[in-house]
Amino acid sequence: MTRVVVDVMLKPEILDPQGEAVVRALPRLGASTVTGVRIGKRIELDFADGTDEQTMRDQANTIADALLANPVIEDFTIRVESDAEPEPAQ
Amino acid sequence: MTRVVVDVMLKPEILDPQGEAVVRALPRLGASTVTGVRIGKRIELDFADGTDEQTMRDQANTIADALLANPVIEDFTIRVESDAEPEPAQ
Amino acid sequence: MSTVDATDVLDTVGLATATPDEAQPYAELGLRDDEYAKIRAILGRRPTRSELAMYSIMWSEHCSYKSSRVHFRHFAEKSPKTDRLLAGIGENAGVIRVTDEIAVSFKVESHNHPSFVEPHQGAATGIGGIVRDILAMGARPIAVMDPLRFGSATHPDTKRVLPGVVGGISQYGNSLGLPNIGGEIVFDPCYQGNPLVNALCLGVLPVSRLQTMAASGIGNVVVLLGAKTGRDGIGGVSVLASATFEEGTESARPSVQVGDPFTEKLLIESCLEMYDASLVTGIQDLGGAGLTCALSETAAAAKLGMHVDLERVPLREASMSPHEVLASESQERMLLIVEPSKLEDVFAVADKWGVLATAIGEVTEAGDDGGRLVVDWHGHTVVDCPPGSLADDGPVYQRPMREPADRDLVAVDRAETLPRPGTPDELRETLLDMLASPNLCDKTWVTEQYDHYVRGNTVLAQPEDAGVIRIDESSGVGVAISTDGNGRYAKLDPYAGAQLALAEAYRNVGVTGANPIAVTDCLNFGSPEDPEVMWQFAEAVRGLADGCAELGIPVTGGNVSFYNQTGLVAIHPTPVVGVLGVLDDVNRRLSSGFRTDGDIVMLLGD
Amino acid sequence: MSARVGVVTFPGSLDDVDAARAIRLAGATPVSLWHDDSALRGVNAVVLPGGFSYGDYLRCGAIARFSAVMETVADAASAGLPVLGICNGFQILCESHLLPGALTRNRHMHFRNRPQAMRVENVDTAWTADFTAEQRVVVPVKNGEGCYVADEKTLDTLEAENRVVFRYVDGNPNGSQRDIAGVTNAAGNVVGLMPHPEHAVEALTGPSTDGLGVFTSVLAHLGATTR
Ligand SMILES: Nc1ncnc2c1ncn2[C@@H]1O[C@H](COP(=O)(O)OP(=O)(O)O)[C@@H](O)[C@H]1O
Repeated sequence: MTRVVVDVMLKPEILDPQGEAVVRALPRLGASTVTGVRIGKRIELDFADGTDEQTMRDQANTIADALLANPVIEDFTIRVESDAEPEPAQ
Repeated sequence: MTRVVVDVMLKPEILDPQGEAVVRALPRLGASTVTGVRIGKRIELDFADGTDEQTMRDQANTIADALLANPVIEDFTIRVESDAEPEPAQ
Repeated sequence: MSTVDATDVLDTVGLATATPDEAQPYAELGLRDDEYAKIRAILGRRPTRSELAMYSIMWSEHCSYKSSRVHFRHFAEKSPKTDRLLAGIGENAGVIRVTDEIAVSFKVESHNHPSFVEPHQGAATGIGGIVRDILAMGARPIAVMDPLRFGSATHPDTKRVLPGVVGGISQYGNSLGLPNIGGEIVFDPCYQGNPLVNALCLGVLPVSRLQTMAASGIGNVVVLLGAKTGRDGIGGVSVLASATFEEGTESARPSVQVGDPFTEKLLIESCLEMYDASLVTGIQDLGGAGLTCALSETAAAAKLGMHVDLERVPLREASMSPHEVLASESQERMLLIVEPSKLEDVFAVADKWGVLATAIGEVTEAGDDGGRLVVDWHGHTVVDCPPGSLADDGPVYQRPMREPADRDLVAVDRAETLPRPGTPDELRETLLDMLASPNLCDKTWVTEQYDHYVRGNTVLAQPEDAGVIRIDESSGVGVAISTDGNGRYAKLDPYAGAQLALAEAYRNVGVTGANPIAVTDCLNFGSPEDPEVMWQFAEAVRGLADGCAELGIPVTGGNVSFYNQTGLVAIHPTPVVGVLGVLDDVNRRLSSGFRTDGDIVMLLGD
Repeated sequence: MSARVGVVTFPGSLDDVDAARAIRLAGATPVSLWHDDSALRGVNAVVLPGGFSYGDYLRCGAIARFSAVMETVADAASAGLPVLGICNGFQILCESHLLPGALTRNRHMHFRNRPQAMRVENVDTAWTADFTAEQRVVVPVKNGEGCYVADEKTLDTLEAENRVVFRYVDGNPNGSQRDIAGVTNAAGNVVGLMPHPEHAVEALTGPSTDGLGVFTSVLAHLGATTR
């Protein structure tokens, strides 16, 4: 367990033209029940083996706050990736 | 529970210039234990209330495959967001 | 990793000598029986896996020009005499002297197939590749152009391909700070399954800064500069990775090359700084054939040997095997030949720009046999061959040719039989239809995505007939370039079609006030194994060479792209011709369009 | 001695040569500054030029903000040194919080390059003194992420304090809020704008020579403050 994931999303009040473009394209795909799309970033930070969780969290927080997200327009969340991976597509 | 999150990441063997640029910038932030950074997309799809889970999954799959990810260079994973939100940053 | 299979065993020269009968997948790598036999004869044994990879790459159509080379004698024989040509066919790009002190380098190249698979990255890396060719000559890249051909404008796949291609060119070219000063966008159903993405780059250099690819100077150090090496685009070669060759099919899927324009920009600046400090003896870009091509061409050009410790190459994936490192098409890399005393300075410049620089080998003696290219992998020799056998002695074919059977048929369908607008209303209608047609309509929606202004020397760009760039601010000297090509004309008559493309580009350059002096060309054709395509090719080359002789300007370099077809159906033969002209003072350039009310309109020519 | 105006080169800067030319044509001496060197070499003003610093990876200007030179520039700016950020330079100034707001992806999502008309809204900054109030100027715009955003309160403050320096007219090329093309800090010495005045300094190569005014302005400003 040496990976921290930082999710960076535009603040709700900031316009997301990419997300809107996806919404506009949805009817063509027959995905009519989707009501909104927001596109942000998923950033995977790999740490040296053996780094303890608190250090990872602290460093990830520092990096995200200073560099990965721009507080004027973005929010971020941090999560230490558990060994249980998210289920793959299909 | 009406949100599906699609994570799109470059395939492992594909060059990620963004991630590399961030890695090179980290020492200036004092984050010396980070060994690798990969930058992908996190896409939040909001569904109309009451959409059943299988429909959400199927539609998310279709959208991800056709629109959100470029299968030549990217992989994606889909996850129905549980009510337990990931812990927010401070 | 418990089972020991063939892939775990390093195939060394020693092993190859000891196991002469091991079956090798040469056919899967595109080598014919007689070609494989010739490789064995050259080596006096079977090739190692790494050698087989190298020969299959260097002897491919793309690198060896095995089908086209015999026709190029037309360019050589008919080339007009000029003392302006400082580097010509055979170099990375042509170099033409403009004034006593200043020269320019320019060349057009294709990236058709990668751009169909992944339009954005394919087109982006196409720009990256041609820019490194120009950089390798000692020039600072100063402008790009992009002649493009797509299928029908209304076809759904064009919706995928076109925005991707334009986006890739825009992203890569803009990020490098290269103004885009022209190009073409042509729609025709014949390009539906095989779009053409050609890219031209122009560079400028002081005459004294001209570089060579030759790896001269025994004991000089071979330095790899730029990005790390990964499993990019090693398509066909990955059949070598499987124990049984049938297994190879899945891993044989090439990995798409992703361009990193930021690294390329740093590569440009660091190379230029090294040239100006005279730190480089020889230099070669790494293009489609990666290290294989750069090592063998630089060694062959100097007629010397080279020794490389391949494990020193910085890798993106540690598990790569030597043949993969040799075949990798990772972008944004250059190979330098450096005197040992200048090595520290080279590293310092690279470090200043944040670019990786790694000494990977050295230049060795010629010996009796003209030198050997020896590649070691952790101390074991995996390649030991004459570099010239890779770079220069590839197969050359006189492919069969036949005039296409349908030529008479096509010719019967004459323009004279088309209905003509008779009334003013019909005339108006025809004019509007023409203006609205995808091939004639305004292209601003594309060209707006390109930077025209960067570096501040763009005198004319879109929508002018030719791009004009100032190359010297003090004197106002500049150059004009135009690219043109018409596959429909060339299909009717490839000889005349090539000449019409040349004539159009020549006129486009001329109308800016420039004096045309040099030509580059990208010859986009179907399969050379089809005698009818081969005939089209031969005719186009002959036509272009005759046209250039007539106009008194030399072909200075270019590129051949074969196998542009879908199934058995080839694209229209599409020779794209670029002409470069000189303006002694760009302040005297002429732009197109009516300027002043009351001016008299005249038609020149017939 | 003519004024010395520094031009910072970051890895990936592109319009540094153009900025230097504009400074020269305006009558000052361009001085190159290097991202990794905190020395300002005695310059009287600084230009952060356009381009793709660090490839514009992650976010435009996000990585450049942490360069050695930006620390000194930030300190000098708060002490009154005139600083101009053009395009990528504007993005760096916002990322550095020397200017409010942020530059985001163009609404139409394309890179767009065209001659663009703007109105000079504030002629009291260090970089606009040579323009006349409300002057209409045409200079090239070229960006993919030039859409200016800030929260309503910030926007209102900018308007109230007359800190919108340039505003797009005859069409908004990227969807910027309130057609904002450029803004200044409260003191008026730091200005950032998306369009490229340095590409409009010669009739031969630009759509106009309107951009020259930005560079002559700072010379006038420096002349007035040193006198
Ligand atoms: N159609 C052509 N006309 C003239 N010269 C050509 C043409 N095609 C290729 N050449 C020349 O042949 C040489 C080898 O071409 P190429 O393999 O494309 O070079 P590179 O190794 O730089 O990719 C180059 O000098 C190129 O200019």
